[in-house]
Amino acid sequence: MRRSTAVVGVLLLLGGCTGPVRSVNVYESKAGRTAEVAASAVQTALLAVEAADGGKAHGRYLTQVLVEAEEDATSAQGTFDAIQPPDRRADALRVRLDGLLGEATENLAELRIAARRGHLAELPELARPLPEVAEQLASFAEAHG
Amino acid sequence: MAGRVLDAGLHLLDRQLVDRDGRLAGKVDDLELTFPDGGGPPRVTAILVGPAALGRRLGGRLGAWVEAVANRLGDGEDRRPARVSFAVVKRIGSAVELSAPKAELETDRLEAWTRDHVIGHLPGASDAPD
Amino acid sequence: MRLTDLLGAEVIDQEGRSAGRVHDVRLVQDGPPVGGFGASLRVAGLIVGARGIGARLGYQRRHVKGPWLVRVLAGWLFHDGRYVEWDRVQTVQPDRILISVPVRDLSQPEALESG
Amino acid sequence: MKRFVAVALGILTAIGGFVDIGDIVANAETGARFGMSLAWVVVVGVIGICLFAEMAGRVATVSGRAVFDLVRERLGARVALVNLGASFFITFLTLAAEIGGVALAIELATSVNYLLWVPIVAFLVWLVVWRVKFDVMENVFGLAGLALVVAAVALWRLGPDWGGLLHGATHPAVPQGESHPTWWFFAIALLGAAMTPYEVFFFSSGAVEEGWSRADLITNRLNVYLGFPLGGLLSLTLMAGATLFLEPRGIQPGHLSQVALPTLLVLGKLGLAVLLVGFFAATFGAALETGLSCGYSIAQYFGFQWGKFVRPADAPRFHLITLVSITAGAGLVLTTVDPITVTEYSIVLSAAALPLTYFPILVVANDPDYMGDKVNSWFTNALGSLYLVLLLVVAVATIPLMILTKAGS
Repeated sequence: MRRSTAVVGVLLLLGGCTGPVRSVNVYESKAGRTAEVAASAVQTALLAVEAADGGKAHGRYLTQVLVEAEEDATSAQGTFDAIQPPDRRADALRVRLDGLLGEATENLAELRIAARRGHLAELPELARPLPEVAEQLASFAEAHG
Repeated sequence: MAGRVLDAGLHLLDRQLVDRDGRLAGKVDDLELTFPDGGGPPRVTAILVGPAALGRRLGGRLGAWVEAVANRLGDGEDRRPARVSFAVVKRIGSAVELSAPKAELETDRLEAWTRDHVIGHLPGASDAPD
Repeated sequence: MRLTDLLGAEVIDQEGRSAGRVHDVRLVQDGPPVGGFGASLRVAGLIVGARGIGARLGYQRRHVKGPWLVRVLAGWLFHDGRYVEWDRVQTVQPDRILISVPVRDLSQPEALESG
Repeated sequence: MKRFVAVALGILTAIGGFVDIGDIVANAETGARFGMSLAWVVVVGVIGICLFAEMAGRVATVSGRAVFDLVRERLGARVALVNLGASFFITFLTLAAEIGGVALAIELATSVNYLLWVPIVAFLVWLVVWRVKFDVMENVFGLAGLALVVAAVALWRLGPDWGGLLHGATHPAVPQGESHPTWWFFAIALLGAAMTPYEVFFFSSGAVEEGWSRADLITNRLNVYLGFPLGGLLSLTLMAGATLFLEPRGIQPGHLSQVALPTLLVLGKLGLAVLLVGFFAATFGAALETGLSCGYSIAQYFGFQWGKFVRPADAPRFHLITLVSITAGAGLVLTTVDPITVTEYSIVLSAAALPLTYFPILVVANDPDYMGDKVNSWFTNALGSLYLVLLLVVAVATIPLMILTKAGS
């Protein structure tokens, strides 16, 4: 709904990608961009958790940040999944990225649920796997940018 | 005595009309030129104001459209642009100053319509700005 | 007649040569008085040329100076301005004005001193 | 003393009034993506807006004619109408972006979806335009916008590596992994954010609204020359915050909440609350300015009575235009188009449209028939010509760069 969708949407529109993506390179760069957006969302959530850990923020604001981060990651994933992979090599990319995106969105959802319930103290524990996910997404983006 | 010399396009056209009380009363959209009865060069007799005059200035399809809309809005037979006689022009400067109040000018028709039918109905429309 | 009937019209001499289009109409305030304005404005002549936008910027007036860049540009856009006295105008037709003086005899418009 | 208060108030409101949703978004996004390497553009933009606004304010004060009045006088009815179409469209887009920005700021404070706030915000904007005195409106939102200074306080408290930030700002280079066209595209966005045309419509019309005379020219200069640069500095602190917190983590801010994170992490709840007040005031103030500017531009082209210095009943068409514009702007946001995306487009198109209003003002500011002895100095003209060339280059480059970089993504 928000910017990530818009960015990926504009990207698709300008790339003329209503049909199947012909070149695997184009597919790869879209995969890289999707990873970048997801990494940005995960990092945002981590900053929010950092603020929660220090008792620096209201639950409402943290919830807001976490909801948006989750939205960004899921909508990037949704847009990416809708693209037809052009060949076998692309299939491999897709499987790899989908795995990372799944981990990210699942974790972000857990954070959002806890924050909504007001269990702010649980956030740091729940966020423990996220730096690793962010790291992997970032290096995926780097490799396929 | 040689009078003041000015270029119509540069000094008159598209300038703001300001009425006796300092109220804004439209733009100089066009000028009416009249040949005197006794012959000789034409003279500027009036300032023409409003979409009916502006449409012809714009020319082309857009201009024709503006003129047509203006005619549709006009009250049937009265299909000419609002006319401000040069007799009420006081001074030509960065604006064209008039010696009559806006309410007495033909240019006020659409403004009055908007006031009477839309804006005037909103609460506080007539409260002083202070 | 409206001013618009003159503006933009093509000016043609008796040999059929074009002097360009009317960009502006010069007025002199020396007609019979009207209301509080004093003497009325008389059409004195037409300012004619091949290119248009330059005239509107007002750089043909002597006291309008800067900026240099725009002045030069305006001068270039209006370098071939000519002046036709009104008494040389024979007929005003839609979009066409016939004049009695040959195009080559037309002079540059005089620069206005002040608005 | 009274004069001093007036001048100080003018400067303060100029600072708060400088920052709007465009500056917030553009500075945060560039900081997060390019560090301080585009900070120079803010400087170029601030000098440009000072030049532009001072001229427009001086012309309006001396001749009593506001910007769009003059645009039509100099360019003629036809060209000016095309100009009006473009300028109005961009101002309208900016209005929609600001309304969305206000709603997003309230969403952050309340957790209630921003779309629910949009109609309320639009109504409040209209109500202020309709009822509140011009100078009260300007002062209240300008001063409240100063709450954004909290972002600078946060930066100060953090005690970052100032040398490093300064080095980044003074040694502009395209960061690794980014392309030159993208870098330049963001440069244009930043310029458009700093030099939005509506600021000039508003500023010059404001001079007429407040009945400035020649005696106020000094105030005009001080407001512009002190207020805008300080406002620019404020937007640079947002860029620096993004550079320090977001760039190292690869966060590309697409939400107002992310822009607030640096301040939150340094100053906590109170800092966040003050920052949100700043966001609200800055965007609400800008929504008023753009809403009014929609009315100013059309009314001035057609010569309708405009302004808040008369009763609404005496400027009915002006008020009708602002009412319709505000309603339509809210309608645009309610289509659920992302306000941040609208903002991005509005600032880039603003940059492309700058020559349309800048050029006529530059010409009229040199015309003694309007200005008497207050025509531009040779220095203003030299700088003005330089900016004219710059803005023309930007205008020509914008659309190709937008296509080439896929709008900077």
